[in-house]
Amino acid sequence: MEHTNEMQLIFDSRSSNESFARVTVAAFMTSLNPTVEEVSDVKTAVSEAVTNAIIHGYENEIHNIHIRARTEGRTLYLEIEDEGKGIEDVKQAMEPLFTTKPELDRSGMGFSFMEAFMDSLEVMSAPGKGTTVKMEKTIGKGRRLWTTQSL
Amino acid sequence: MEHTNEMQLIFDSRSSNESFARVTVAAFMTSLNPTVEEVSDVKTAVSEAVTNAIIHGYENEIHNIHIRARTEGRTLYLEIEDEGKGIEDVKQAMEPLFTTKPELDRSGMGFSFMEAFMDSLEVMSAPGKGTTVKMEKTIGKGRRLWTTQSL
Amino acid sequence: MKYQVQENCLTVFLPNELDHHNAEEIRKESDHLIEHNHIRYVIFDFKETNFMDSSGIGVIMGRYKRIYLLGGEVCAVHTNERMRKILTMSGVTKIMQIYEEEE
Amino acid sequence: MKYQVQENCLTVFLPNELDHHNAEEIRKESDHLIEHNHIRYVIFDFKETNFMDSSGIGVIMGRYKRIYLLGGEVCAVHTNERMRKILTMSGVTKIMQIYEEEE
Ligand SMILES: Nc1ncnc2c1ncn2[C@@H]1O[C@H](COP(=O)(O)OP(=O)(O)O)[C@@H](O)[C@H]1O
Ligand SMILES: Nc1ncnc2c1ncn2[C@@H]1O[C@H](COP(=O)(O)OP(=O)(O)O)[C@@H](O)[C@H]1O
Repeated sequence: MEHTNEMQLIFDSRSSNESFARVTVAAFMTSLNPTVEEVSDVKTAVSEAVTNAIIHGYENEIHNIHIRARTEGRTLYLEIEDEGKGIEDVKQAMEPLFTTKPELDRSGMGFSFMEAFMDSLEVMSAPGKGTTVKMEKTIGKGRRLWTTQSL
Repeated sequence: MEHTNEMQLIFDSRSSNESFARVTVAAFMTSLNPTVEEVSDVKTAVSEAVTNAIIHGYENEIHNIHIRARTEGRTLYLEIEDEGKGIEDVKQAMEPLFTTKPELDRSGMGFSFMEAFMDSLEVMSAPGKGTTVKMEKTIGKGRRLWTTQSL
Repeated sequence: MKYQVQENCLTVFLPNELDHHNAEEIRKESDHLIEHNHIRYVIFDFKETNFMDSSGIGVIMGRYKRIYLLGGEVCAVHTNERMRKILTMSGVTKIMQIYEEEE
Repeated sequence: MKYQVQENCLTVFLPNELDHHNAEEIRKESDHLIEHNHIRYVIFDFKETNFMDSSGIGVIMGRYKRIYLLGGEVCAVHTNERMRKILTMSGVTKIMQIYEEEE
């Protein structure tokens, strides 16, 4: 049986909470002994998903954002959820450079960054129902030592 | 209308999560511009309440601990809750040096530390129902500059 | 000091963490400075910056579009390895020179 | 190195954060060392320690009780201002000397 650890964080969709969300997830994953690089990868992905909830999901109204995090073995499982506007066409939204808010200088690279920095990305969304982003990242990949330590 | 910010954290009652809880609350309160001393005060109080939930409330079984935090004006409001064993006699439990687990080297100073480091402490508990600790701390007390900045 | 104007050149000293929260302010303030000081060159100084997400890329792209129309250029200085990785990944290095120095 | 035994003296190098999680381990390991090495003096070295809650006080009190019965003493070194405040508040300074040095 693998050791698991879980947490859930609910917070106001204020842009000042973007860094709070990053720090919290980073603190939660320390038990996996990540490198600085791996922590930065996860912080970037969290930042992207939380920012999207704030500006696209809730369009700057203040509502709840949910983060569920779990570690199991060497893997971090993350879910970031809003109950906001939702996405009409998820496939299109995930295309690099696609953005519905170019006037706010959005680069359309949020989902691309999540994909690049995490091992897997899944987006569940329905218009009017909100959006849930599920991500996974296995820590210590390629570092041989870990394979034995984590058994 | 004063600016408020809220968060709620739910996590497993593992001793390794004590530092995670401290870091999360510390990160949440940064918007109040606290001194290092004030952050340490809050971290100590959080550590005491979370530790109590783990060893007294749940007696080392793994269940959920809830932290609710809110900032309003210059004040941090904290609630730390377990659904564990509860306390028979809250008044006695809060007496300095009183402990029901001397064999675990408990000092009986948990509640005294919470009282010393926070501005207010309220303990609600019933046997079999669990325990909720409510605390408040106003940041920047005695620092004159703050009075005007925070209006 | 977060901004510095020298002749037609604006240096933007980026914060420790460049996310959406900070990006909003940088966007507004630097556009104001660009407009009022006949700016043609924008230097993004990453000396203090350890974190950036795609909102940071948005800020750079937005300033580039504006400055490009005026016939100018943008560039980045004092980038660490992580920042260079993110700038490269995003493709922004195709339109912006990164000046490295020995440390 | 987290522990050092010299003759009948044990030095415990405390961690960065001394909470219940760490206290458990220190309690077990130092009691083991005390028993097997005829220890009479325990030095708690706070050089690396920036955080302590009442679990830390419990560890000190527990070691004190054990060592006192054996006719020994406990003391603290390299405490910063915060640690001295907490040690004083808890009353543990009545039974334990704190050695300060100029920095
Ligand atoms: N949480 C969300 N709620 C609603 N729409 C979203 C959400 N996240 C992303 N989107 C939509 O997907 C598009 C692409 O997102 P992304 O790749 O992060 O780029 P950007 O944030 O720069 O627009 C957004 O412009 C938006 O239309
Ligand atoms: N969350 C809790 N659930 C059940 N009992 C508790 C809880 N918190 C405190 N207590 C009781 O109150 C006593 C005093 O608590 P405290 O002052 O923190 O000292 P200590 O943790 O060192 O025992 C504990 O020994 C325990 O019996």
